[in-house]
Amino acid sequence: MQPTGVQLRRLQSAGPATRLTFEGIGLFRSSDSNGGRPGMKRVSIKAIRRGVAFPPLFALAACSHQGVLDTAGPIAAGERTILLNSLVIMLAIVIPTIAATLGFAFWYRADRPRGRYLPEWAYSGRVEMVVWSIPILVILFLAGVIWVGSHDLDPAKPLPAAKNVRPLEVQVVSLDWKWLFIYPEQGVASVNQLVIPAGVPVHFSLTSASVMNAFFIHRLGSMIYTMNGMVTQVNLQADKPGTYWGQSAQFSGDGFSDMNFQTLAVAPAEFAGWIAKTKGQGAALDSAAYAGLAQQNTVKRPYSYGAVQPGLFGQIAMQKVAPGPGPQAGRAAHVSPRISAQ
Amino acid sequence: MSQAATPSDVASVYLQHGPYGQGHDPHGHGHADARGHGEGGPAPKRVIVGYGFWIFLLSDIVMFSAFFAAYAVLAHATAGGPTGKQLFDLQRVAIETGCLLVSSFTCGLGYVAATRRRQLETQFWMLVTGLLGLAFVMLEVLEFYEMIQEGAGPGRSAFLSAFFALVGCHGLHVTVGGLWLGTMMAQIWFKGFRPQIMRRLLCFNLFWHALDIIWVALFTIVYLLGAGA
Amino acid sequence: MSGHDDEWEYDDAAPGDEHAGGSGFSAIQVYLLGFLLAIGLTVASFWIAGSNAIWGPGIPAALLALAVAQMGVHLVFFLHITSGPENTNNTLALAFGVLIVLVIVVGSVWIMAHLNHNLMTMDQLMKAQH
Amino acid sequence: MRLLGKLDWSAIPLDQPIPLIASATAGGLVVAVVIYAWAKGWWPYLWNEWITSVDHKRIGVMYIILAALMLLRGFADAVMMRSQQALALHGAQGYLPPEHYDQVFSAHGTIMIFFGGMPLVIGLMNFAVPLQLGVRDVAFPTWNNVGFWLTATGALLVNLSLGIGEFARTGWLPYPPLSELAYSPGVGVDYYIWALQISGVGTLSTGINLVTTILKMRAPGMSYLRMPVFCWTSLAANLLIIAVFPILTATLAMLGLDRYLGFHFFTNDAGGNPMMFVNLIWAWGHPEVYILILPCFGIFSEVFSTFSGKPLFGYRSMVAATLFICIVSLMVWLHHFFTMGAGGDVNAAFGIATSIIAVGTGVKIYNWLFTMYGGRIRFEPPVLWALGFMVTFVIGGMTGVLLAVPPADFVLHNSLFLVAHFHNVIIGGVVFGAFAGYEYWFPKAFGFRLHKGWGVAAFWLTLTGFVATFTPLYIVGMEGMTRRLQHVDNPLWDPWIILAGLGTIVIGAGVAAQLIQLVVSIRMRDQLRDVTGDPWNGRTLEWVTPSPPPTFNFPVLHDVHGEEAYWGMKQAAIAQERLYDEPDYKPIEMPRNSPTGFVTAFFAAIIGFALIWHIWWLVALGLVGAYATFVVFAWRDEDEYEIPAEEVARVDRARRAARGPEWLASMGAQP
Ligand code: HEA
Ligand code: HEA
Ligand code: CUA
Ligand SMILES: [Cu+2]
Repeated sequence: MQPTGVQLRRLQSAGPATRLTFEGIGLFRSSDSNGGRPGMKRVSIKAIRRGVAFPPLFALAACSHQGVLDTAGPIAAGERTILLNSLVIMLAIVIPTIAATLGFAFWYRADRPRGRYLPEWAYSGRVEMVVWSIPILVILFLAGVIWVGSHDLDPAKPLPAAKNVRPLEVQVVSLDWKWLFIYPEQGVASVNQLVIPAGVPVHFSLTSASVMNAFFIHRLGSMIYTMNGMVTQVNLQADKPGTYWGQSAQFSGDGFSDMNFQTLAVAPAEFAGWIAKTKGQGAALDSAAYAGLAQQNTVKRPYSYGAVQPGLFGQIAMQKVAPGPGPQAGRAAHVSPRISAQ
Repeated sequence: MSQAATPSDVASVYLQHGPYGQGHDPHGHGHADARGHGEGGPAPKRVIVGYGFWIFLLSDIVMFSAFFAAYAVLAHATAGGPTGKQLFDLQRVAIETGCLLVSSFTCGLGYVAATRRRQLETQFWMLVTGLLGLAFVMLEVLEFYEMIQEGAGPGRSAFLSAFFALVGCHGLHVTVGGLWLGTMMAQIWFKGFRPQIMRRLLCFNLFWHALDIIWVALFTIVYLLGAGA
Repeated sequence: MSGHDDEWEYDDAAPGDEHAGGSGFSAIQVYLLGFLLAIGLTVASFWIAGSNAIWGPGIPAALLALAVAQMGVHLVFFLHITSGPENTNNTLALAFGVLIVLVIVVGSVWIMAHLNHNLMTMDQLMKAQH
Repeated sequence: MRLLGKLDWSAIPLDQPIPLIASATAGGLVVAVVIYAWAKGWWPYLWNEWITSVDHKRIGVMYIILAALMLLRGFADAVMMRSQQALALHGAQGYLPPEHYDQVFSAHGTIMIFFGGMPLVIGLMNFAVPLQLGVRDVAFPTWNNVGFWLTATGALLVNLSLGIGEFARTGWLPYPPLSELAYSPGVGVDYYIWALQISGVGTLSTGINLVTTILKMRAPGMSYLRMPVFCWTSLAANLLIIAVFPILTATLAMLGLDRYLGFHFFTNDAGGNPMMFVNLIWAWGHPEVYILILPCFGIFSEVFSTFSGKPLFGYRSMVAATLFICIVSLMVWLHHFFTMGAGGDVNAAFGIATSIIAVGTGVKIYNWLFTMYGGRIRFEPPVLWALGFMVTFVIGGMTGVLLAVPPADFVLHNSLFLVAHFHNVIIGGVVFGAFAGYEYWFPKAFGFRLHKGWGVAAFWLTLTGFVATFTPLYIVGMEGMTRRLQHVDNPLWDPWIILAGLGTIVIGAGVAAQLIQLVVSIRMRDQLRDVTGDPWNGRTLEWVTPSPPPTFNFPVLHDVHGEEAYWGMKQAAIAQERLYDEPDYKPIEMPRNSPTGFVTAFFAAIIGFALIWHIWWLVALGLVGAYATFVVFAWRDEDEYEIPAEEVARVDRARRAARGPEWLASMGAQP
């Protein structure tokens, strides 16, 4: 089941708390059953109409409710502020520039000129000064924003946490073509579904089982690459409970378009409930299970593991277990297998 | 022209001087400055060819710098395999360096002989240059062969990949230089020292010296520092 | 392009052109001098690398200095690059080339050092944290 | 060992109708053209006058023809992508399965940048730079021809992959480990590598050629500060080619060594480091986009000044800004991977360096603005493209600076916002610039103007289509939509995706108008004839010569006495009410045509193809052939021929006749 925007909205309006009592993967099953194809189609046609009816700029504002600008965490909020600040300061000189371009072109057109003809006017020290100063001043300001912002919002920088709240540790492995989330302290894992407590900082350590990917939950902010043999880090936090769309942002092969996941931010108590419910249930993620997971395919329906072999993430990151095998043999070398959806 | 030169100023200069330069008569024109610097019109062909080749060499050195950067980054990525310290034989490197250095010198002597139009002397020095280059390549091939035999081939680790690529790229250049040298010798023999050939010889000379410069960087960074580290 | 192609011009030199005029040395003497200097520098490099004469951590710096010196010798004595006006263009091109090489090598090493530092592998993380 | 390496019948995509039909059509067209030309008896002419030509003007034209063909191919890819996404909404899969769609965007990016954009600007530089410098050819005319044919070989290989085997499915920059053998076992990446290696040699030789030409071969009196700005920007672009194409060569060589000989530069195992590829490829890739844009900045400078009837405002500032951009652009490449985690210091340093480029660009924008100020602007098609550029590029540049702010890039990287940014600067900058140059120099190259009405139509359609296609992409990018998606699963994005698809149709109409313009202009060439050689009341030396210029460009080299060499002469002539006295005509030596380029490219194509398919004996054969070519052509002696003085005089007298007192008076009256 692909988590779509429509569902996101529906989930939120229904109140995440009530739905989340289904807990974990159960949620997906239920939304699957009441969000079948016919229903979806109806809703999305409405969405199209609504979108087309809006004049573009107004729509930009309207749609930002679901976009990067509709932030749901402190990192994303910081990034949004910086983004808008930079945009506004640049617009302040870009719009006049465009206006002047059109204005000059109109004013001095040869067939009906208004301004005086200055055929030899090619230099003016004063104008040159202005011409260099305007961009320099803007960039001076932006440079400050860049310097402070880059350090403040560095993905590896830990988030301030309230007293006696410990950041949650989540280990992320990008596989061909799905996401594995390991909760080392809780001993559970899930595929294509990330459950985190709202209001609690989360520290992600990320690696890749095969090729490069980028881990990105756009309403929480800061994407980061995942790479085999390396561990990147990002610190994020969801302020309020909700369901957030997550995806890979770095192309990784044929199954890339389906490499999405659902992020469920829930109240801390519910998070504990989810852990309790998941723990010990279903399969365990051991070497054999991991080897199966590393095969190239896409996962339509998220699922979880009730137990995780300790240190698995480290072994993947340190290349102690074989990287994802890539396209499988048995076919002519130059024709790669189509993705086999599970 | 000053900043404030207006089109009408320029027009009045043309009224005085006329529009035609003496592009065909570099020494008779009224400009004091040199050809090729703009004032005197196009530079002589020899300068053009030499300069073009010079720029090519610079671009070649940029290419090497990418290999150097890769080597610098991967030098410690031995993946549990042998390190430079275990592999490099400085004595052989010293001999290789000697070959290349002397060949640079003989290449210069050959060029001087050519400017003096001395056929046999030119051929002799070029032959010596070529043989020294050949010796260099043979030593390098031997080194590669031995390393591969020991299981330290380019597939062993990223460090060795970078090493083989960097050193091998230089070796390939020397080999190509050798082929070029042979062709040049034949041309000089059959055609004599005509301007066209002399221009090519100038380029070859530049090429050979540049290879030596790259080798200096190579033996210092790869071998001496590698064997020490 | 123009007819009188190949006379040696004294106002604009091709790289590698001999313009020893004034220095009082013949072309061969210039090569010889360069050769001797290069030999000297090479021997010094190999000697320093293999001996204890220099304080250990200083060796890389010494070797790099010698290498730069030797490249300079090659440029001046073998390639006849000078600071003279006839050589301006050649020297400028060279300077551009050196700039690029430095940007690529230093830039890459700097970037990669930071990446490698920040992207510790797990066992480094273990060491760092515990 | 198999005689044909990896090549067998399964390489032909018999089960995939789209590439099969496309390649069959393209191949059929090529064959048809070849046969048609043969039936008409054109081949001797084509061979003697074009294929083997060392004339920089003809080579320039051939580059532009190649570019136009490849732009059309790239556009076909773009149409496929936009329509696929518009059809693959909420669960639908569209008509392109991922393994095909991935090839389409990879091929689109590769073809557009290397075989559309590059030949376009290189062709224009080749054509115009020697003319503007007032000289007879480039420094190395034969090499120029070699460079063209090597570029064409690269284009051939990429297009061959459509019908034989596959193209890369890795994006236009094949990041490892995805591009390593383990994850891309097919020949796609190999096609990519060898096509670019071969055309890269061609590009590098052009770079060397033009830099040498500009630095060493200018008309007498043309000091650096008297060169037209287009020559300056060309110099900067070609310096960048020399500086960074070798990095591309080295990087692709490393990837090739990994794939062919089991090296471990960028593999997952044995200590390989894929980040090094990302680092090196962008050390080339960022300067590359300025290689594309800088010559176009030069074109806009010429166009604004000519059609405003004024000298370029702030010439020295323009030169300074050009060199500034050239140098700084070499030091910003990390902004393409802010999200790899290099940390605050590195990100901030490169972010600031990147935003500084906006200063140099901004200066240019304002100088163009003040060039218009106080002018008399004639709204010919080149001016329309230039104005369209000013408006769109400023927006694209602004979004670029936004991406240079690392915290903003952390949420916009690899989104369609980024895609919109670079199409905004590339189409609004490079494509518009090249089209302006095309309209501007077309009469010089062929002796007649392009039809104005169709040109205006092409402009407005392309501009409208462009805005309709890419504004929605900014919006969905802000809504978190990433690039390279084969299908789209968020209904929120649907309307925008559909709108973008419709926009592409309008662009298509613009492309059609442009093609119709060419056909109409050729048919109406007698009405559109440019008899004087100076159709726009130009200011630089290319307008001194007749249209089209004779092989030798200038009967006698002009002596340059200031900026805007030709404008000064023209004003002097207007003042005197007659041209100068006839010069003393002398015979001219010109380089002879040479098949070197074509033969070299032939062997390069064979070597490339054989390497892609692991046909080792053919590789060896090709190498031997290439060496033999080298020896044979090095052995030739006669590479120049003489044009007699009478011929020179005849050409120049015709030109002088066309520029009689009447014409001078009309020029004097014009603003
Ligand atoms: C020069 C570069 C260039 C140009 C011109 C274009 C032009 C276009 N591009 Fe492209 N594009 C790229 C470079 C370019 N692109 C790159 C590098 C990528 C990234 C690839 C990757 O992901 O790896 C990309 C990716 C890309 C995508 C993929 C986005 C994604 O990842 O999801 C899309 C999707 O719609 C797209 C669309 C278009 C469209 C609609 C045009 C249209 O504007 C095209 C309009 C057509 C023309 C401008 C040509 C007109 C030709 C003529 C008129 C011929 C006649 C000419 C003469 C007679 C002289 N581009
Ligand atoms: C011709 C091509 C071209 C040009 C000219 C530019 C110009 C610029 N680009 Fe762009 N860029 C690309 C082609 C180009 N780019 C491509 C192809 C990619 C993506 C490749 C890929 O991933 O596949 C890319 C990606 C890209 C990124 C990476 C984003 C990411 O991957 O997440 C960044 C980030 O810094 C960036 C920045 C800039 C900047 C700052 C400029 C500046 O040069 C712009 C300067 C111009 C202006 C600013 C406007 C005019 C100025 C004024 C009116 C003055 C006043 C304004 C200010 C002071 C702000 N570009
Ligand atoms: Cu692993 Cu701490
Ligand atoms: Cu860039």
